[in-house]
Amino acid sequence: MSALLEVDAVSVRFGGLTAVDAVSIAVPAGEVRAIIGPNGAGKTTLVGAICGRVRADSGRIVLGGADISRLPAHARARRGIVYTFQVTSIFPTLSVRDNVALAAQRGLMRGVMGRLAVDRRVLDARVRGALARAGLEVDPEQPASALAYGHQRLLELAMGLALAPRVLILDEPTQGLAEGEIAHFRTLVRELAGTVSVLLIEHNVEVVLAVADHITVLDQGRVLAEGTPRAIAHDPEVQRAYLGG
Amino acid sequence: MGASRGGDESTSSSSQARRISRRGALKTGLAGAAAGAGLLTVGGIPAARAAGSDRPIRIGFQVHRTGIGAVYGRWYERTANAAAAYINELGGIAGRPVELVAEDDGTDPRRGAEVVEKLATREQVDFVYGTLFSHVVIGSAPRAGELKIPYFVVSEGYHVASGKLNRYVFQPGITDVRSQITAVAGWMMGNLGKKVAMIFPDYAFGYDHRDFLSAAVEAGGGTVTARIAIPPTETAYSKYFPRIPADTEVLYHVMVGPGVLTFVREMGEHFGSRRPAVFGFVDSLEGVPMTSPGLEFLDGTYLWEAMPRQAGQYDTPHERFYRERVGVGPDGASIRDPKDVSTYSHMFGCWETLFAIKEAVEQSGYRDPTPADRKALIETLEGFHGFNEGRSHPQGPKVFDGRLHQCFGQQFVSKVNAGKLEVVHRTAIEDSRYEPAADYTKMAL
Amino acid sequence: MSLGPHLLLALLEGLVGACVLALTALGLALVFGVMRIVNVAHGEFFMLGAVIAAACAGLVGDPPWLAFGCALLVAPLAVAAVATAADWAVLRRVRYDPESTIVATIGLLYIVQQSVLVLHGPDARAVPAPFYVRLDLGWFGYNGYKLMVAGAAVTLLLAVWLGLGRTRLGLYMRATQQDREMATALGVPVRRVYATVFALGAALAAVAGVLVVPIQQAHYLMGLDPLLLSFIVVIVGGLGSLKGAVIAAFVIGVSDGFVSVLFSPTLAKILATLLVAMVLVVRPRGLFGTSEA
Amino acid sequence: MSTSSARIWLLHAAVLLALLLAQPLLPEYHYVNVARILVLACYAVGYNVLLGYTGLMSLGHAMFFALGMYGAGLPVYYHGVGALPALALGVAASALGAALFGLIALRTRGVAFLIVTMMFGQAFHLTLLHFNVYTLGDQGFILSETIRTLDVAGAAFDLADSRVKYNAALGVFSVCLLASLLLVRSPVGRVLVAIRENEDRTRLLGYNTYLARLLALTVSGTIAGAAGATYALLFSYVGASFASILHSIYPLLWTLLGGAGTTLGPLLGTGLMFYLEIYARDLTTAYLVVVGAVLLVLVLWAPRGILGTLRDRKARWLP
Repeated sequence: MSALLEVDAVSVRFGGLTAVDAVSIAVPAGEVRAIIGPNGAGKTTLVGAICGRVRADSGRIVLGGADISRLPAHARARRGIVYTFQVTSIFPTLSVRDNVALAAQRGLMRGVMGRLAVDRRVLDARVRGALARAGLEVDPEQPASALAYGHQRLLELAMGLALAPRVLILDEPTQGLAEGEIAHFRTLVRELAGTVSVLLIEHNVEVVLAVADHITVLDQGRVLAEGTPRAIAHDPEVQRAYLGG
Repeated sequence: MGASRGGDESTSSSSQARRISRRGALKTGLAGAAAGAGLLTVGGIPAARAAGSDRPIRIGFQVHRTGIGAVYGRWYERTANAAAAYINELGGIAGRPVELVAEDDGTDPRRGAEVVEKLATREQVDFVYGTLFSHVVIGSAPRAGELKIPYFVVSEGYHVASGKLNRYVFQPGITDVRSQITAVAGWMMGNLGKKVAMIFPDYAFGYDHRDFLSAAVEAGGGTVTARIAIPPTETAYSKYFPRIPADTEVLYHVMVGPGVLTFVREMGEHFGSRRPAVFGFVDSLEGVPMTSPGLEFLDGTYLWEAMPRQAGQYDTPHERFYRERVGVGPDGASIRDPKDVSTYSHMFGCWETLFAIKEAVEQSGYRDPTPADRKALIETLEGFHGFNEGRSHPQGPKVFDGRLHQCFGQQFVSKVNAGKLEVVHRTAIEDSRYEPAADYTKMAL
Repeated sequence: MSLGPHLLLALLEGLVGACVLALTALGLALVFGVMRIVNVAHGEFFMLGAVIAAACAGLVGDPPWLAFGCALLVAPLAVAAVATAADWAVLRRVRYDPESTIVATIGLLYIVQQSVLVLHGPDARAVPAPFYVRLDLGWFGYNGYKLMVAGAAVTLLLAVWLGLGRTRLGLYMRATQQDREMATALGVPVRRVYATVFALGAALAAVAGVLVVPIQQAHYLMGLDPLLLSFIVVIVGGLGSLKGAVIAAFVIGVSDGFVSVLFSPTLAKILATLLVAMVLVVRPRGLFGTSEA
Repeated sequence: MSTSSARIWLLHAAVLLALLLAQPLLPEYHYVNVARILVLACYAVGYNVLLGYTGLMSLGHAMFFALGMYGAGLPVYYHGVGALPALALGVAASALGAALFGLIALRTRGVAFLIVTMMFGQAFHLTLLHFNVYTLGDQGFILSETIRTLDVAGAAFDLADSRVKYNAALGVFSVCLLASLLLVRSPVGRVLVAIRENEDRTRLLGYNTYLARLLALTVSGTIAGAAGATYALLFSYVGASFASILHSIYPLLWTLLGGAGTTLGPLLGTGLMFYLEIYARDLTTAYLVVVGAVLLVLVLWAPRGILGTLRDRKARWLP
């Protein structure tokens, strides 16, 4: 099977500490892949290395057959690797609309003129679409900082969607969301599956088991186990290390 | 230059309007406002325009109250005020009182031009006058030319005589650097030596010295052994002195700005008693007490002065009168505060320039800031050949070159002796002349 | 002058220049190190010290050492008071935000500088040294007081270094420098440490001003050049590293001594300034700076 | 076009139109003052692109102003180039200078960037002084003897005429203001604001933030250079004092006063400060105290400046 995203023996070291130790995973197109593991297992560092926030010390990252290990973060984002932050990282002083427009305009800016003006209707449509898909129903002209916490997380998600991702990295997306919002989120991820590869870092086991096609378990920077939700849920080693078994 | 030796007020010699104007001025001075009518005929001004024009002559005074020129600016202001007060005692200019409208330019060219603007258009002054630092002069002159307002500078820079400015800019009250150097270089080589090392600031003022002195030394058969340019931000100087070759006979120095004292002191520390002859420009020590700690090293060295700081060194009644009126004591310090030393060698220019304005106004029949009156004033001034020594020109007689808009005068060489500056030589005006490179009178008005 | 004495003078001037530089930059380095703020008014604190020394010389008069002693006592206290007032009224209120602090200290710079213009006047005032000895070294003479300034600089540097290492305040400062939040959690009175460090930095600048003024002179515009030089030293040495700043001061001071003697000094200054800027570009933490984890 | 967009363009058009129509009402003194303010406001508009919209504080912008000034002034002085080509040369010089400087300096950010700009600015100032033979250093030089008219499309306007100064200044200012408005309201402008708010996040949205910052610095330096070139041509003087550090602090002050990150703030701030200084000068010798006091007041009570505060409170639509 040819995977869309291949992580090949990637290691990340901080000083003497090896946060990610020769991790290899392969994610096919359209798969929802959950990455789980105890705190400090290296999950966020791993996805950081994938999207380019963190520099990998060794190993390769391949997207659609092309080695992107040397590309800077913005170039990877342009190729479709989209990261949504664990700690909400929106632009608080900009309006909700502008936040999403920043992401949505990315694909529209072509050439000098495209950088100075984009088709407003196309942009507006994309912004509305992303907001709707994320389930964020608020006044788009208000500053993002005025949103409630849960809504800020949805805004973060809308920004990720507006970038038209090929690989969408969701870092703890349900943290701080209300029950209804979590339900909407589950539906959304399942909708995305099939067209977008999703890398999901999540603590909520219920969510993971409900939406993931495949699960990778990390522990102390290494892959502890990999398999279907059912297999992982019954893996004794995983239960011992992670599920508190 | 005229031969008359005026007591109270000297006059320039060339203009035919002279007698009429003087009579008019005196009359007005005696009879006050009512005598305004006595002036109506002067210079052929139509009587109708002069009606009620006993308004004061307003002279905009562009002064360095802040910035690097502030030490000079303070004394320029005192001198200008003293001169204006004296002129008013004499009955004003053409019978009209003089009013100075002072404005700080921050010793900054941008602000200088803005000050000219304000003085000319908001304050509606008759003339602008007073600037010292050359970058402010050069920054302000174009606007003065555009506004067609006569602009009298007291700058000693060579820029007026170089022809770089415009027809509205005059320097009738102070000699320029080039003429000063030309005048004293001969004495220096004749008395101190012909192998000269120069130390000067690494910017335009220093370059004037470098270029004109080099030329004068070479013309006099001497050699320049070193040219040491000191960066404008320098605060320590000892490290530069080793560059002075051992066979140097004369060390020529000129510095400006707050670092000068350090410079002179470190020069003394470095050489001790084994120094070459030292000749400097007093610019380095203007506003600085000769008794400042460390300056004892200057004992036995020579300084150029345009006007001797020490009383009695150029002992004329006019000099005594002037010194008293500007409030300077025998050592060159303020009468009120002995620590407040004047910029004696330069500030007479403010006094003399105001009198030059007075003479030009009175002889041209200038009444109002109209194009015709200004033209008359400028052409009259360009026709001047000089100013006689007197209370209005206490530094000495001046030759005025109308083509250059620049005056020429005598210079002094003083020797430092126990903290006092003693004049050892006075140059003749002819010593300071050079080949003129410009002719403003050919420019359009 | 032959080469030997020439080099001797360059070395002597360089070393003394380096000490003066280190002395001037010390306060800035301390403030930047602990508080991570750039105090643009640092040069004005230096100038205030020099001007107060001139005022003391005017009031006390002879003997010079007495006036000098008064200045050494009064200047740091007065300048520290100004700094404390500025800290209380402004810096604390902008929460030591780096850019707000820069703007605020530019404002402070003008207020201090112009107040001195009004109160002290525009003149450059010479201040007598507490003692005067001209050392005749055969080929040339040298001001003995300059050597004393160098000695005082070394003493002060040692004092600050020991103070940082051995006192509780020093411990607090180091803790605050490393991690402000952690220090707060551990019970370090961070706000008071900041106020103290800012005042101390100002006092050090003032002491530098008093010590240096007899070999320069007091003038209301004298603050800018020491400020720029201090920046250079603190940057090259590494932002926040006292040791680095001292090493940088010596490298820069000594090389300036030689370069100015051998090459065009203005050109040397231009190149040195650009070089320093490049150091910051290539190694934003400076040559000896430690990176923030 | 949305209503807020129409409102924004209308506002700017109205301001420029008011400046155009105010001419007969202005007494001579204020007439030329406003011309000066317009030129200096260009400088602030350029500065604002960098500080207000990209979040980069520079203390070396006088370098770009001076590059424009000398880029225009030297060819006039030495080769008698006409006003318009000189303006173009000045703008080109500052654009090139800003781009090259940006390539180096933008490797840093925050306080380090600020100090690098200051160091380069200082080195540039010293360079102008040192190469005195060509630049005429601190004394500077005058252009009015070499160039007296502004030749546009065959017509020659007398540069000494106040009306020519005013309208030329207004023309350059309009171009700079509208260029800055166009930029900040464009997709690229939105990216610049995003960099100001959170550069890391912007990068992960797929933007090369280094290039965006380089663009901002180049535009900023070019506009500052246009101001310098215009100043040289209209006020006939070129001198090194325009490269001094004080001249770098001014646009910071003007921008902060008017409101960093508002398109019209720089004009408001420049105008207010210009007159504030004039009136302060009538009151005290130490009028620069006013500069210091305004900076402190801004930092303490109005960090967003006049228009920034107005926008926060009343008119969120202000660009």
